[in-house]
This record gives sequence, structure tokens and C-alpha cells, in this order.
Amino acid sequence: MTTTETTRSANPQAGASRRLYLLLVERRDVTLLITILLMVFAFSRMTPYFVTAVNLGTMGLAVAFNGIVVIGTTLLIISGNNDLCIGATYGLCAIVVGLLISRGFPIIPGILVGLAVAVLVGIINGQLVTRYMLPPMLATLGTQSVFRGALWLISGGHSIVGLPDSFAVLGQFKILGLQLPVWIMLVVVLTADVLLRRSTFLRQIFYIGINRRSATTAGIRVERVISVLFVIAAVMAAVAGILDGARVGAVYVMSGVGLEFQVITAAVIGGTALSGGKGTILGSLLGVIVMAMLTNVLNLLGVNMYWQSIMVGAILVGVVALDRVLTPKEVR
Amino acid sequence: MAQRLAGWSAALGRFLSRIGERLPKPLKRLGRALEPIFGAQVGALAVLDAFGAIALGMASPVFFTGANAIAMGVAMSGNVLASMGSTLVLLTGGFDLSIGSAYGLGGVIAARAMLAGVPVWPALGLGLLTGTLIGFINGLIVTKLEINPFIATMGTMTVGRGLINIMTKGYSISGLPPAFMKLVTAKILGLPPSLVIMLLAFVLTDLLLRFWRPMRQLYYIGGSPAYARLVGINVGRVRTLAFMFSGTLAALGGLLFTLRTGAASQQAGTGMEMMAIVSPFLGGVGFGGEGSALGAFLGAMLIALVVNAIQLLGVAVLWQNVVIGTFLIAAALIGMARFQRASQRIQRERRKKEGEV
Amino acid sequence: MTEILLTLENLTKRFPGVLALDHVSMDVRRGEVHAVIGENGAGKSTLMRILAGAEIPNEGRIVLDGKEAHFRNPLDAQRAGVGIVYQELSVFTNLSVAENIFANRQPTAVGSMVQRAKMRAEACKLMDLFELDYEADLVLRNLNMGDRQMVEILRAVSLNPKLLILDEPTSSLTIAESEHLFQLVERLKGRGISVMYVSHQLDEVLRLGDRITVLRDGAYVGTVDRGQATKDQLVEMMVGRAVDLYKDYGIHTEDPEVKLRVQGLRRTGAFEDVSFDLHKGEILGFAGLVGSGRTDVAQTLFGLAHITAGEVELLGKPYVPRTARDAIARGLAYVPEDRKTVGLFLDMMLCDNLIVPQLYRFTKAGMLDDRSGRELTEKYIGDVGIVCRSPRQKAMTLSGGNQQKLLLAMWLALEPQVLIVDEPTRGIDVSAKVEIHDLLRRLADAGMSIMLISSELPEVLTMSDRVAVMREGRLEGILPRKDATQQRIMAIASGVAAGGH
Amino acid sequence: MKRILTIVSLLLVAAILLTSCGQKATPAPTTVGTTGETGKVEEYVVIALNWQHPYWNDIKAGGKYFEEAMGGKVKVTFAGPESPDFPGQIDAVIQQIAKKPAGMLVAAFDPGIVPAINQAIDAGIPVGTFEADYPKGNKRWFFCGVNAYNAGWAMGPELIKYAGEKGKLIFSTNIGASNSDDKVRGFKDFLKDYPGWEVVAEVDDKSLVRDGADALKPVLQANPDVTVIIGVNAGSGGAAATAVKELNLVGKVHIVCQDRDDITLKFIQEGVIDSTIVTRTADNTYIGLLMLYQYNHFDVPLTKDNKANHIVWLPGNIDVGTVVVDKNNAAAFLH
Repeated sequence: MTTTETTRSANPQAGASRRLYLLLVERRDVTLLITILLMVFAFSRMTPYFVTAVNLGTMGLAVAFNGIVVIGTTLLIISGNNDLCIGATYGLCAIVVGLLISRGFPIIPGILVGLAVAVLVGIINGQLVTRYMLPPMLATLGTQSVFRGALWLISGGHSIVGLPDSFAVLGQFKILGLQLPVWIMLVVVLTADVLLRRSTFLRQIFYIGINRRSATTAGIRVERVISVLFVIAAVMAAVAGILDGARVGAVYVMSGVGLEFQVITAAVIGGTALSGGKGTILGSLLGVIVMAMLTNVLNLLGVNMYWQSIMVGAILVGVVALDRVLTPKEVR
Repeated sequence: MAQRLAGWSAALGRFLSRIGERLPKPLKRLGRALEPIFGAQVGALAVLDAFGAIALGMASPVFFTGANAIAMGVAMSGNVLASMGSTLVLLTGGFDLSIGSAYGLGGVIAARAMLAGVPVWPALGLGLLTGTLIGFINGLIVTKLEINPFIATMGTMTVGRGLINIMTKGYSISGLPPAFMKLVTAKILGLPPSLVIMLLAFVLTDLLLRFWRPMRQLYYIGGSPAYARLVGINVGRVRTLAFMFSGTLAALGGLLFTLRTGAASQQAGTGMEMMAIVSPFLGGVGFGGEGSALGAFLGAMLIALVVNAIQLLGVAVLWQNVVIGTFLIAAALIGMARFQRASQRIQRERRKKEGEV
Repeated sequence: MTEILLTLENLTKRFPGVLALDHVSMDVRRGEVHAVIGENGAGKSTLMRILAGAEIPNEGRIVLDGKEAHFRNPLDAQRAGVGIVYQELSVFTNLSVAENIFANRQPTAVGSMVQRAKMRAEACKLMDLFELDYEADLVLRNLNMGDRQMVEILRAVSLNPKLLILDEPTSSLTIAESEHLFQLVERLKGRGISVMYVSHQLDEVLRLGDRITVLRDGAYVGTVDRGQATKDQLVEMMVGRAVDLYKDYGIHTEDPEVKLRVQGLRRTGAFEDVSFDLHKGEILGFAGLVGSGRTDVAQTLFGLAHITAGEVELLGKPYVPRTARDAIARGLAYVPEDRKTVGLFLDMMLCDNLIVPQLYRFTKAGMLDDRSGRELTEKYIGDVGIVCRSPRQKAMTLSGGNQQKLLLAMWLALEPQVLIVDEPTRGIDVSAKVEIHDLLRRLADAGMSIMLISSELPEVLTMSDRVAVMREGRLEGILPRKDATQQRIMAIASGVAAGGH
Repeated sequence: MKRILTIVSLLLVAAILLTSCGQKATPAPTTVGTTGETGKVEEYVVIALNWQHPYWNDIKAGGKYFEEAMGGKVKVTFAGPESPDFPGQIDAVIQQIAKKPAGMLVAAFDPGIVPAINQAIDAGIPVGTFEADYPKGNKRWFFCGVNAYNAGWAMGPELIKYAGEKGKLIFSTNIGASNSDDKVRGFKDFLKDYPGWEVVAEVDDKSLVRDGADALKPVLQANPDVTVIIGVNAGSGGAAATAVKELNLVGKVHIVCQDRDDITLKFIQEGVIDSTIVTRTADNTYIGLLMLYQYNHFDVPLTKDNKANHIVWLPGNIDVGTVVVDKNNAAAFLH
């Protein structure tokens, strides 16, 4: 205890520049931002196609869907939970909406039904975790399997086509050369980020993540909050899934497979601590961007696909390591 | 239902311990050892497994045939080996996602070596070492670079998978030397090797986790890395060791699989890590240094039971996911119910004691 | 002249920017209990950590048993025969009593196979030695703080060290447990083991210590023999000025207005038939052994546990405790006993901590107003006298005493009508203690009703207007201040005598 | 406690119902034999993996049709993991042996499956492979399906038809699926006659539309002179089409692909994809099962006594061949 005390009281003595740096990195995502800028610089040297309007659009779209999904996941992880059911929800809701609309159901209500399904999924996960106290990973892995199955049963294993263009617009309409999902993602992410920093409700999840018992004692309705988080996560997944369907103009029956892993990884790269209590939405978004950038640049460079996965794995670890090096002990 | 099952296992536990008390010394110890086992989540799971087996036996005449028993045993061998390793890592509060890749790479490397003319046994040894190496690298990244196990093993997983793809170029490696193909049909005591070795690995891991000091340290680290350091445990080394065990066991599984199939499949082990984490969870293994290899084994067994049921009862393919998921949740709920009651009971007893102080 | 076991010469330890130990020299004799006292930040802990090999001094030498010792890590110290019990509990809650005692030293047979039976037996032997009755296989999760600490001490002792360091050992022990500890220390001494006893508790120090060394601000102040030492003198040496601990706050006339009325409250398995009135401006002390149900009553009243039967009246209105949240809304506040696990958010900033119980009060249109939160924090930092750099500092960087004050501030900021405090001064130093006492008294005089749960009888006696004594989940009686004495309370608490009036 | 009790019992009941509904259909093992007596239901098992992939829809269709066509005399069970869990498929084969079905069709994507197949044969169960085959050391009686190599080759003429005799092209495929690789191989061999064509990249589309599109787009940007994307798996078509549409390259970049996922057909109708090579997938199962049935009930006199001489009279290899699907006939293939 004495030691921590003294190391902390050491800060004032540190040099001005260092203090500025500390101030910067206090906001966890800054280091990652620096890392990304380094990457961008390096990549732009490697290929002329990297920093072009078109490719920005490409990457934007590649980020959009996971960018939306990662919000829910991040919130859950901060509160010390986790959700492996995300991918299934993503697919299920998209399929439900697709089925309804392709059978002539009006679009807006159709989407609302899809979101309602998401809410239901969220509630089920929430109940299993809060009321029946199952380990989140276990519970959501179970529900994942169940909902994936449900998806198969209702779709009969067929992709869903014959969706009206008025629905496809949601995913294909362009503003300033960027497709709608990108803008939606930006809006949602920014709002979420602001809310996570400012709103009372989301502030509570940090308390829960850091010390659940203290949170209960301090009058935070821990279980209610967590349930809500599961709902948020499910809804975010649904939104992304539906947009995905709109983008393609059809719902691929495999959509969302393996999504949860991509998203959790992104969140962790973005500085969200799996132990809970730490994390920012922007950070997670940056995590998604890192991953998207890697796939993008490796393909631009025409790296042999057999080598790509190796490089991705290695670089991911590298990025996290670099991020760690840039972050001084005081802030960790 | 939850309570009844829980009740049974509790009763069983008390019964055993009571017998234990009446027995001569060595057996007495056994009784004592069993009580806590059945007193915990594991007990409920054991009862659940038995329950499931009986139900399945009634549903399908085929179930209790030796052939099916062996088939099921062989089927779960891979997952059991992986779960043993993953249990060790989970106990220290870590993750190992690279298990699947170690599983696949073990077989591929061994096959490659054999094709390159390395004699069978050294080649197999090489495969095993690959797993150890992967574990070692995981350990280094986690303990030295202080990178979160999730990312670290995630990285090695991707890299490992990549290596497999490069070495196989999408085609499984077959046409292995006859010396090896002879082993494919080999039997130990008339049983498939994978079955026998799986059981051995399980029993060994469980015993070591209970009685071998170096492995006990895993529990201390899981309880609190900081305190573990205070009592002079070399946390970094032990964690690395756990990863190495995990990698090696996974590779062993992969080799056994190659032994079964007579070829090194480039798909072997994909998605295996998840099951290898779920089985221990089901068996009550938690991040905080809780649980036992027995639990992990029973967890794996439950999953195998469900899959076997799906095969025997011919569950429509599209229903598989639903069924598996439902059983997963049900099992977890029962385990939890039991666990909560157990801890409540103990605390009540404690309180009584203190009153008498 | 008994021979010297340990000599310290000019021990100095610098942390970046701080001089934690400043040329400290002292010695410990074989078989003596050497008490080391000092305020928080006086360097006691650093000194102990150095002796235990957890820190390496920048200057100075340690001579143990005539040989110069260089401890690179805890193991070196262990081998050299220095055992330590750290102030912060360091036990493995997921493991059994025996395994905790023999952590990393389990008796092993060939192939380092742990001999559980032997381990269990040795553990039992050790426990008998100190009249403890835990089942060796019991998992520590199921023990309360006090028991856990005893287990940790047993571990240190089991190393049978030449020198045993006890750092604030009683900080989380009850009276009864402390008694055990004291006897144990005497026994150790009897066996020729030297004990370095670090503490805030002057009575303990005066009772146990053969010699008493005082540190202040990392520097050596002086060493006195028990014979010549007086409380006030020690306090003065520690603090640098005179402080009077357990001062008499005088008798207060009872205000007829009842703020909290509890009738036949029961929670199955915890306590039953608890009835009492808490008047306006009154401090009602709750004495009793740990596990006698005091904390359970508090938590139930605060809605953290479900009530089985009984009526509660809060501020004249009937009140059924459900969740902490409505308890807070109803003007009730509860300062829990264990600040680290159920009180504070050590990994968060002071201001974050302070506003938790009233987040909703700082909410405008769903958004949290951090600025006014910070202002409030600054106000209370002043009022309660928390020593810190800024409200943006992390709680874990505060000393124990200041953490405790923060915890109090966190709940006082609610301006509650009725305040329940559970062990408010556990493990904090003299001046902090006095400040908290004064604070509580001030609040009571200002009309706040306080329910004070404490295992430290002197504290209960100085603070309370009336003392309620609990035993085995029953409220045995409520004594008015005038006829409440240590003996009487202990008698009732341990069931020797019947309750008062 | 009560809540847990209720939900658990609910879940269990549900689960047991699910399993039992499947169970009703299973025949008593007595009825099953290599020569099924008339009137008793024979069970035939089709074992594959990754059933959740849309590709298998037509396989199921073929099997179901066989069931109907036989008028209740037979039952077709589809077994094997829903996930791409290859060991799971092997275990499925072995566990099905215990049920002694009247016949088995196994998709042999991997040489690793061979020992399991042989084990079934040794257990006296008629086994044929479908969809994909691995003949080496394989005792299976016949293979019924399309040889992936040919299916790949069949994309060649389409390429020439839509994009001429020279240019640059991209493969959209997925790592670690041997039949995808065979298709690539077949197609590349076709290209040997057209040196004008250059393969500039092979892209891993993970057989997913979204990930595939996001992976293809950068490649298209880096190679502006590419005129064709060759899609190899069921997801490739959708991925390629999405990528091409989003980069406004429709018409400039032609797409020739494989399989008949509805998304692929949709894009054919929209004119984004030029054509796709469709296996007569349903035939794989229908013909395959038919042959097993034939074997169980008829005995073409190749020899005086086939059984005694361990001679299987069935043909060893049936290529169901492929169909080219384009704008004109796409509608007919939509589900």
C-alpha cells in the first residue's frame, strides 16, 4: 500500500512533457490512435491504393457492421460480463426481418419485429445471467446454439432474397460517397461514446465492473442494469444484421457466423479489460478499425491468402504489445 | 428437478463419507476425499450424466452396446484431452484459444515429418513438441509481454491455423508410411488407443491436480496471483507451464486423431477451443482457481452424451443446435442450483459454530 | 542483558519523489515482543516489507543473528527465519485452511506428492496450539475476515521463524480473536521467538510490547521500555503533539423523537426478535462478538438482505426494506464494515466514489453532472479532512485512514437522517480515529441518529449514548451509558450474564 | 430455487421432447438388415458435415424425394455435425454403425474419413460416397456425385463466353476446403489452353457474403484491369456480386461462380453475375440412395453368386454432372 501511495505521489515531480503525455494517455484510446496512425503511415507507403476515397469507403463499410455490434459487447465486458450469442442474434434478426419483408410485410413494422426479437433474446440472456447466476460465457454459448438452431428452423436453411429495393436502400443509399450503414455506425458509436462518458445509467456499469458488491451496497440496481446491457447488445447486433441484409439486398443464411470472436477481439484490442471496469467505445471502434485495416491492406498488397492469417495473428499481438509499451505503468 | 438431482448427489456424498468413517484407515481417506467432490457442482453433474445415460439407454436399445460405448468414448477423447489442458489454464485465471490449432498442427507436423522420412515414433514426438512449443510461446507472450491471454492465444491460434493451411495447402495429408498405417488399427487391451490414452490422461491430470505440489500451485495462483508471489510461488513460470501442458495435451489429441484417421486433416481442431472451455465450465471449473479435472471430464462427457443421443435418436439435423444449447443451459442451471445450496449450507453451519464461541 | 537477534543500521528507502525510510536504526532482542508504532505513512509498513524481503533498501544494513542479511525476495527472508503477516489479508479464499497454512510448503512424499493427511494433521496440531477450531478442510471463502486473518497468522507461525512480524494483526479481529492472538504472542515469546508487533492500538502495544519503538515520517523517534511508557507520551511521540483518544464526550439528554423503530425483526438463519428505538441525535452502540448478527441486522435494515418478519418504522413512517436504493431514498445510510470489498471502488477516482450513492441526484436529463459532483467531493474532502492531492486521485492511493474517511464522506454526502456505521475505525491510526470519533459526535449533536456497530469496546463506550448487546442473533439487552462497562458487556455478549434492565 | 426448478424442468422436458420426436421415426433395429423384408421400413443414413451451410439444401431435397418416391418403404436420416466439425463427422459415421442401417452415403471430403467408412463396410453395411470422394484405400462401393475438378473445369467455357480469351481474373475461394481447391485446379487446367488469361489473386472469402465482399473490394481496387471474378464456393457469388456492385463495376467485371445459393441466383437475375455452375446436387443423394436400395433388393447376375464371391454388382462411379445456370433459367432454380 505504501508503495502505491508513493509511486502515485511521484507524478507531480515528473517532467512537464511527461505529465502532458500522461494526461493524454489517461484517455486509454489515445495510444491505440497513435498506433493506428503509425500503421496508416506505413501502409500508405506500401501501396498507393490505401489512402484513396474509394478505399476509405471500402474500409468504412468493412468497419460499419462490427462497429455497431462492438458497442454492446464493450458495455457488457466493462460490466464484467460477456456475450457469445451476438453472432446468432445478428443472423436471427436479419432472417426474421428478411422473411417478413420478402413475404410482403411492410418494411418499418418488419424491422420493428426484428428488433423485438432482439429484445427478447437480450432478456433471456439477461435472466439466465442475473437471476439464475450462470457464468455469462456458458449461458450465452448455450443460447447462441439455440438461436442459431432457431434461425435454421425458420429459414429452412435458405438465404432470403426477393427483398424490395426500398429496403435495400437502407444499406446501399450513399451520402458523400459513403453508404448509409457507415453513417449510421458513426452516429450510433458517437452517441454511445458520449453516453458512456456522460450518462448516469452507463456510468453505473463501471462501478459494477470494478466492484459488484460495493455497487449493490451503494444502491445500484446491478441485476437490472446488466439485464438492460444484454438487451442493448442484442439490439445492436440486430441493427447491424438488418443493415447487413439491406446492404447485400438479401440475407445470407450464414451471416453472423463467428462474429462474436471478431468483436470481442476488437474490444480487447481497444483496451477493454476482460476483467471488467475498463474500456471506451471509441477504443473498441479503433480495435475494429485495426482489424479491418489489416485485412484490407493485406489484400491490397495481394499477400498470399495462406500467409494472411499468420500475419493477422502476429500483427494483432504486435499492435497490442506496442499499445502496452506506449502506455506507462501509472495509467495501466 | 434441479433440487432433486442436487439432493441425490448430496445424499450420495454424505452416504459415502459415512461409510468412509466406518472403514479402515486407507479407505477412510478415500471417503473423505469423495465427500467434497460430490458436495460440489461436480456431484450434480455426475448425477446428471448418469441420469442422461439411463434415459438414453431407455430411449435407444443401441446405447448400452459395447460398440456404442467405445464409439462414444473415442468421440469424446479429443475434447477430453483438450479440456484437461484448458482446465489447467482456466485454473490460473487464463484462457487458451490456441488449443484447436495445437490439435491440428500436432498431427500435420507429425505427418509432414513422416513423409520427410522421419521414423514414426520420433515424428509423433515432434508433433507432441509442437504443442508444447505453442504453449511455451503463449506463456511467454502472456507472462513476459503481459498481454491478455485472450489476445495472446487468439494470435497463436490464427498463426497456427495459418501454418496448417500453408503446410497442407487445403488438402489433408494422407499416404502416410505403412509403419504408421499399421498403428491405425492397433488396439490397447482390445480398446482403441485414443480411448485408453484419454482415460489415462484424465486420471493422471486429476490425480496430479489433487496431489502433485507443482500443480497445486495453479490453485494458489488462481486464488490470487499477488499472494501466490508473496508465498514464493514463481507465478510466471507456473502459468507458462500450464500453457505448455495445455498445448501438449491438445497436440496429443491431434496425434490420436491422426492415428484414427490415418491422415492429417487440415480441418482438425477448428472451433475445438470453445468446447474445451465449455466442458470445464460445465464441470464447475471457474477462473478463480475453482474446480477439478474430474469436473471437466464430466462436462465433456455430458456434451458427448448429448451428441451421441442426437446420433442414436436421429434428431433432425437442423434441431441439433437447439438440443445441444438447451442441454448446455439445463446442465449449467442444475450445477448452479447445487452449488448455491452447498455454499449456503456451509455458511449456515459456520454461523452456528461462531455462536457457540 | 539478553542477546540481540536483529540489528538495523541506517535503513533508508527512497521511492520516486518520496523518502519512505530515513536512516532508521534499531534492534530487536531474542524472545522479546518489540512493538513498532507510528501513524500511517510513518514508514512502518515499508520497514516491515524490507525485513520480509518484499522491498530492497537503498542504504543501510540488516544484521540477523550476527550475520549481515541481504533479502532479495520474500523467500530469502523466509529461509533466514523472518516470518511476516501483512496488514492487507493475503489468504487464498478458494483453498482450505490447511492449504493456506502450508501454502507452497505442503508436506510432500516422493515426487513432491502432497501428503494431505499429514498436512491436515499438522494444521490441526497448530490450531490446537492456539485453541482454534476450524475444520482443516474448510474453504476460506466460508470464513469471515477475522478467521481468515487468524489462518494467515497460523501460516506465518508454521514457518517457525526466529523473528515474526505482525503488521496491524488486530486490524480486522474481534475482541475474542484478539485475545487468542495475544495469548499466541505470549506463547511465541515463551518459545524464544522474537515478535515485531506493528500496531495503532496503544492498549495492545502497552500490554504486549516489552519495548516500544516509535517512527514518524519515515524517521526513528525513539524506543521506550514498557515500564516507563504512558499512552499520552506514545501518542505524542507518534503524532508530534498531544492527542486525547477515547475522550469523554459527556452525557447527552435523550430526545423523545424516535427516528428508527424496529419491532421483532427476524431474518431466518441470521437473527431474530430484534427490537430497539433509535432517537434523534442519539448514538446507539452495538456490541457483541462477530457473527452475533449485528452486521446482519444493519444489512437487513438497509435492504441488502430480505427480512423474514417484523416491523420497521423510519422517520415515523412504516418502512419495509427492499433495496439499498429505496433505503437511501428514505434517508438511511449504511457505512459497511469492509471498505475494500463492499465499500469503496479502489480503482476509481475519489469523486467517482463519493457520488455513487446519489448518482441520481447529480443527473440532469439522464446525464451525469461531474462538475458539481467534484465540487461536492472537494467540500467533503475539506469537511471530513481527507488528505489527498485531488478529487481525481484513485481511491487505492489513499492511506487506510483516509480511505475510511472517504467511505464515511461517501455516505454523509447523502445527508442522511439515520446513519448506520459498521466498524468505522477498523485498522486506521490514532489521529484518524480521533477525527472520525469527533465527526460522528458532531453529526449526532447536529441531530443525526447513528447506529454504531463496533467490536472495539472502548470505542463503543466513549461514543454511545446507549449500548445494545447482541449474542447469537438475539438482542440481549440495551444498557444506558452509565451502567455500561467493558466487563458487563463482555459478560452479556458471551452469555455469562443476562441482559440489562 | 423454485424458479430454477421450473425453468430447468421446462428446458429438460423441451429437450427430451425434441429428441424423442426424432426418435419415433427410428425403426426397431430388428427390421434393419442388408436385405430388407418388404413391409418393414429400411433406414438409410446420409452423413455429411457443416449441415448449416445452404449448399446442403439440395442434398436434403434429394434424400427426401427418395423417401417419398419409395412410398414409405424407406426412411432417410441425415446425420453428422451441423458445424464444420470434421472429427464430428467421423464419430457420426462410427456411431451410426451401431444402428446397423440398411445403407450409408458418406461425403468424403477428407482422407481421414476412410477408416470409418471401411469400418462400416466391415460391419456389413453397404456404403457409398457422395458429393466428394477419396478413393485411396477406400472400400466404399461407389461414388455418386460431381467430381469437383470437372465442376471447376466447367467454369472455363463460361469465362470465354462472357469475357473473351484473355484478361486478368481473381479467384474468390476459401482456405482449407479441399473441394474448393479441386475446383480451382480444374479451372486452372482449363486455362492452360488460354495463356491470355492471368490469375492475379486468390482471395479468402471465408464462404461468407459480407467478409468475402470486404476482402474482394481492396483486391479489385489494387487491380483495376481485372475483368473477371471466379467464385468457387456457395458464398463466393454473393460476395463477388456485392463487391462489384459497390465499386460500380457491374458490366466491367464479370462473375462466373459455383452453386445455387438463392443470393447467387438473385444476382444472376439482376445481371450482376453472369452464370453459375450448378451440380445436379439432388441427384447425389437420390441416385446414391437408389443404388444402395437396388443393392439391397436386386442382384444383377454378374457372376453365378455375387454375394458368395464378394462381388458388388453396382457401378463404381457415377458423375451426376453439372448444369449451367444464367439469366434464362435462374428463376427455375430459386427456392
